[in-house]
Amino acid sequence: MITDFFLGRYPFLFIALLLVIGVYGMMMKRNFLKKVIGMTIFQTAIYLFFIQGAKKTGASIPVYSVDLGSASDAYMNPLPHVLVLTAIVVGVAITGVAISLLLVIYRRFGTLDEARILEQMRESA
Amino acid sequence: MMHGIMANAPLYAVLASALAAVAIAFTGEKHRNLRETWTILASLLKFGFIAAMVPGVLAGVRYEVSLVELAPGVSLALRADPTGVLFALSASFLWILTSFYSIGYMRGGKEHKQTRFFAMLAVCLSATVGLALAANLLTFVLFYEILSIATYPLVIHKESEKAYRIGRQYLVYAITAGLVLVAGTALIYQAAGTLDFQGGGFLPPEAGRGVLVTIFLLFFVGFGVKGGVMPLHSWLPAAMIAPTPVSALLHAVAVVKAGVFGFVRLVGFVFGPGLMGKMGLSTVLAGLAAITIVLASFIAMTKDDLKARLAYSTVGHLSYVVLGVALLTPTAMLGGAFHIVTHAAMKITLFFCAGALYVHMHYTKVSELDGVGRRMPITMGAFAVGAVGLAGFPGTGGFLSKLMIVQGAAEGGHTLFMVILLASGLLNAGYLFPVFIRAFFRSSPEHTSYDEASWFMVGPIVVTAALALLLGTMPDAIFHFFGVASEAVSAVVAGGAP
Amino acid sequence: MTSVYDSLFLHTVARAIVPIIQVFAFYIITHGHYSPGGGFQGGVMLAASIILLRISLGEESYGRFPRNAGIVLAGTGALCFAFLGFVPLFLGGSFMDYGLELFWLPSATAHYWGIFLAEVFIGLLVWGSLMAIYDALATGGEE
Amino acid sequence: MSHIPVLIPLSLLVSSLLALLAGLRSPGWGHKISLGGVSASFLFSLAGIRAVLRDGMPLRYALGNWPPPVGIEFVLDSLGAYMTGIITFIGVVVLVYAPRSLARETPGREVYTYPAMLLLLTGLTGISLTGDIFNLYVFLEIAAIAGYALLATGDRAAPVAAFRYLLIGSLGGGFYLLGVAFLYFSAGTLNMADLQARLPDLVENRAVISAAAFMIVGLGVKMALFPLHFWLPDAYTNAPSAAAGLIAPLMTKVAAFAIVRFFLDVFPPSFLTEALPLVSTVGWLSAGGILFGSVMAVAQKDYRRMLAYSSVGQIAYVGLGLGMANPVGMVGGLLHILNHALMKGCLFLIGGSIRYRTGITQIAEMRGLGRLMPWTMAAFVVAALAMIGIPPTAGFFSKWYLILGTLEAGNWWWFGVIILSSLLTAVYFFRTVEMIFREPEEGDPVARIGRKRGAGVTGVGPSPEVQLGLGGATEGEREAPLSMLLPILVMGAAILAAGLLNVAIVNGLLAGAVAHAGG
Repeated sequence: MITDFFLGRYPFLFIALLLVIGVYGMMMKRNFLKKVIGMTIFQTAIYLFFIQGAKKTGASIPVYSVDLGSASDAYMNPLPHVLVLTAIVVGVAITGVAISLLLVIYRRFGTLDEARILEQMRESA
Repeated sequence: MMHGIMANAPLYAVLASALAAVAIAFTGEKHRNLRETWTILASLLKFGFIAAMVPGVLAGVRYEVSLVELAPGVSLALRADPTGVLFALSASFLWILTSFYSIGYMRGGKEHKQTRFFAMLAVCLSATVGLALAANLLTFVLFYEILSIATYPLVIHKESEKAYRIGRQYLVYAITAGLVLVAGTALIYQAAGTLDFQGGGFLPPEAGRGVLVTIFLLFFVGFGVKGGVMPLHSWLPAAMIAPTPVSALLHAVAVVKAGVFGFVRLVGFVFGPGLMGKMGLSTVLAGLAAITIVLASFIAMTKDDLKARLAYSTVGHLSYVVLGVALLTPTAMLGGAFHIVTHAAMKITLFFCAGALYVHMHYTKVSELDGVGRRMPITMGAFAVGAVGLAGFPGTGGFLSKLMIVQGAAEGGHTLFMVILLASGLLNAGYLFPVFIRAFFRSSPEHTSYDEASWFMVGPIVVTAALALLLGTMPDAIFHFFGVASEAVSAVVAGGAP
Repeated sequence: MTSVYDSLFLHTVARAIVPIIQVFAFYIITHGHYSPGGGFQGGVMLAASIILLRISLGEESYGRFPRNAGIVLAGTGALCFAFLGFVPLFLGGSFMDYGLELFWLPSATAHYWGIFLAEVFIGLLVWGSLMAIYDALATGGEE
Repeated sequence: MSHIPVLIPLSLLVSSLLALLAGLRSPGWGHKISLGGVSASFLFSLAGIRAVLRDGMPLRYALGNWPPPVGIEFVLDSLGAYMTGIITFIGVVVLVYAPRSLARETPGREVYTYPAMLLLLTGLTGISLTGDIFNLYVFLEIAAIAGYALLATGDRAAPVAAFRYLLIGSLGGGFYLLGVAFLYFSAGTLNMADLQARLPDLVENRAVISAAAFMIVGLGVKMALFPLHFWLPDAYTNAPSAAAGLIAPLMTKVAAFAIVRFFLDVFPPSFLTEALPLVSTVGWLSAGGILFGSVMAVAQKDYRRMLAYSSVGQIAYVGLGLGMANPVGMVGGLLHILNHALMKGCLFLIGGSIRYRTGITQIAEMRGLGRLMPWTMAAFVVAALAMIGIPPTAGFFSKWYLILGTLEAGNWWWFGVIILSSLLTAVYFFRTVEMIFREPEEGDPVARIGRKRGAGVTGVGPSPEVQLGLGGATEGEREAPLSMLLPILVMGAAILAAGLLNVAIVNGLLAGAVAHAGG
């Protein structure tokens, strides 16, 4: 009983684990760059969840090929893949903005360590 | 054409001073005489519109104006019904006198920031008349809150640290009162589905005792704060820090009367005498009013500062109106309603005298007044008339309204309240007579020659004293005050549209 | 940040590879609409080639691809894509409906060319934006 | 087939790109194009409102002519038109206000600020219009990214605050995306109308329940719902005034609107109240948020931080309106979106013009501003009265509907919360009003400026402004410049107008949409 619970759903458990790791990275790590890495892990876990959802056993990649014909169960569900494509672009944009913010922070505070930055902010406030 | 203008006369009455306030603000300090003419013009215009409505109202015509719809089924509507016109008439007439008086007072005392003073005074008056002529509870609350906010700059006029502290206290009371009223109005809207005033009340008894009692409590606090009913009165004596014209007009006629007028509306046109009596709320209200009358009079005796004494006397006399209305018998309600007018005339005279004493002789304490009667006979004579009126001597307005309240109490079988009313007459004499006795019958070296304050101030004093006397002897002579009051009470008793 | 890693070996290799990468990227863009690939992947490869130039050649690379070339490229790419969407709008179809019969093109070929142009403009857009991100980072984000 | 639904976000998108390219060459053009774009979008949304009111039917627009369940569909219904109207109006006002304020606070960066502002507005209008839940995620992130960029250009600590907002915001976006995934894999469609048809028989499905939970939490983060609000105060305090004036009134409101959209148009009405009591949890969290926001605002010394905490409190009113789940409460919450957008926008712009003219941000230093900037302070009083809920202003009427909603829901705690929070709001606003209208003492910044009547004020030469005679004569350069003062006065007038016309707004746009709420 336990085994089929794992067998059937191990990818989803793996994704849940990734989500937790991502959130842990974002919340607990003191270095801002590590927080960004945590964020990307979190986002990637979500993309995996989409892809995992689209999987059909025995289906090929959702690109039309003559010999497979047009049977719907011959191909994996293409829509989550397209959604993930857009989500990846959004993820790139967010990470791009995050890193450029870090750059300005590094230039102004000389460090990326949250504790020391907060200290400097309190002193200057 | 005549009917055209009269149709929305209530609207013009409200707008007259609101537009004047804008004009005053724009003319500013540089050309003061023009600014003063705005005030006087607006007060005359306002009084003119309201007085023009009186004959129609007596004949049963109801001038109604409905502007924009504020909430589903409730619109910003003004209706000139007898109760509203009664209050608006007294407030606007006395505003004319106060305008002249305050010009003399402000220029005499060389006060600063006069533009703000006159502009805010005009806004207060437009809110007061709007409140008086409101056709439904939402419009009433709307003008009620505008009035509280517009009074704030007048209370802190001196801009001393003490003034700001008192201003804060005033605001806490005023904003709480406003919020509590809004809450009560929402409850009523929920229970009754409408907010339009209805003679004899429109609250359905089947709304449940719990809801009705909560509504009463909310409105008691809301109106009690402004109406100076104990224990909610403490902001009133403190607000005496405002210049005297403000204390005279606002804290004797407009603002505090708005609270008491609210009680009249509450008992007469929201709950209705029947429901109030059945639920026993009226006895609670009457009890609190009686306590306020007695306590306020005792405290007044201890106050050496003249304005503080008059403030506590106002707290006491406001509860006369509340008591009169809470006794639920028609004569008592008539007495209460009429007391609004008579008390306004008498109390404003006393405040004007106090102002004249302050500006002219810089006296604020009662103990300083020895023998001042010789120097300022007219002022102190008017003070005597006012004091006598408040104590309820025959021949003055005060006597008439107090008599009716006592008769009402007798009809209602409330012997305890009758005793309190009669005793309060003596108490009033206790704290008011020593003032002019000291002024006339004590001699003092420096007050020998005749030297009155400027005519701008003494004129209004004489007029208000004369009004107090006239209201006693011929109540219906000037502007049919008495007629409008009795019309108002009959509207409550008869039910139907107010 | 833009220190040039000036070994001769890197210069020659970079100069040789970059054109090949770009040609392959163009292939991916142009064949995107019916085989794996498309605007995004092609654009990223083009940006990668420029970043390789930036890293290897440093200042020289600013000659042909000036500092805010990225922003301009991204801007024009996005504008062209929006314009592609507007054409059917003006012709009465709904926004982005490039399958509409143009004056002489039947719907199918219009659709074909529409998606092709879309892929090319997206390629431009991704190329410009990634290059802009790199330039912003490379300049150290001084005020 | 009217193109209005797509033209509203599109005109903003295209003008932001044009402004970017033009801005690189000359900043002046950048501002002109962006202002043109926003005004065009504002006209389109007005036309949209008129169209929706006239034929009572939502305008449906299939992008790329793909039929709805497959393609992305824009739906301009009464709620959508209401929201786009607010967003574009605030956009026009802030863009008229922005140039001088930005020139003073973030010199040299206008080239990127205007396109970012327009992208923000594109995202927000997109959220209000889209009928596709994934497309809503894309617009949500477009608005968020533009928001991070705008907030980061503020004072010294702004990038840190923007970074923290970025982290939490992307976490929220991620949760929302997870919710979309769950919904898609259980219902099989992304289109809202299609979802509404399919969800009633999926109500017990655990995936749908977890989807709703994820989405509400995700949007709750974006909406700064009480426990998830801690990014907001720092972000709004350090932001440049023009950016704060644009973000504060709109971003959290549109997220709250998205939740309302899900409650009304996607999930079956009884689902969020019985199956999964999300609506009442949102309501109770909002009640906590109202009190928390008001209490914290009283404790603040910095003007912008006070407004930020007050925003946390006020957005919770919208949450409370949703929490009541009855038509009257919902109308109150939705009307508060408009009222608060006007009030908060006006207050932040006033903060900007104070900072522009005197550099003051602390309330204690504001003594005597009433004399220096009479018109701006008059608008401040109107906005303050509206925030407290004094009748003629708009603030009162949304509170009125909310109170009626609590009575109908029979929830006395929320009734008390609304009353208490209005009192707290009165405390911290009147404290500021009193400070503003007092006479400046020696050593106050305003006193120093007063003395330098002739010299240019804080470096700005006496610009040929209109001499505004209110009370004593005040030289032009003491009052805020006209291009900053006019938007503030327009907002003040809009507050009063929204108050008096609220019934027209409610009957026209809101009542219809909320009629079937309350399950």
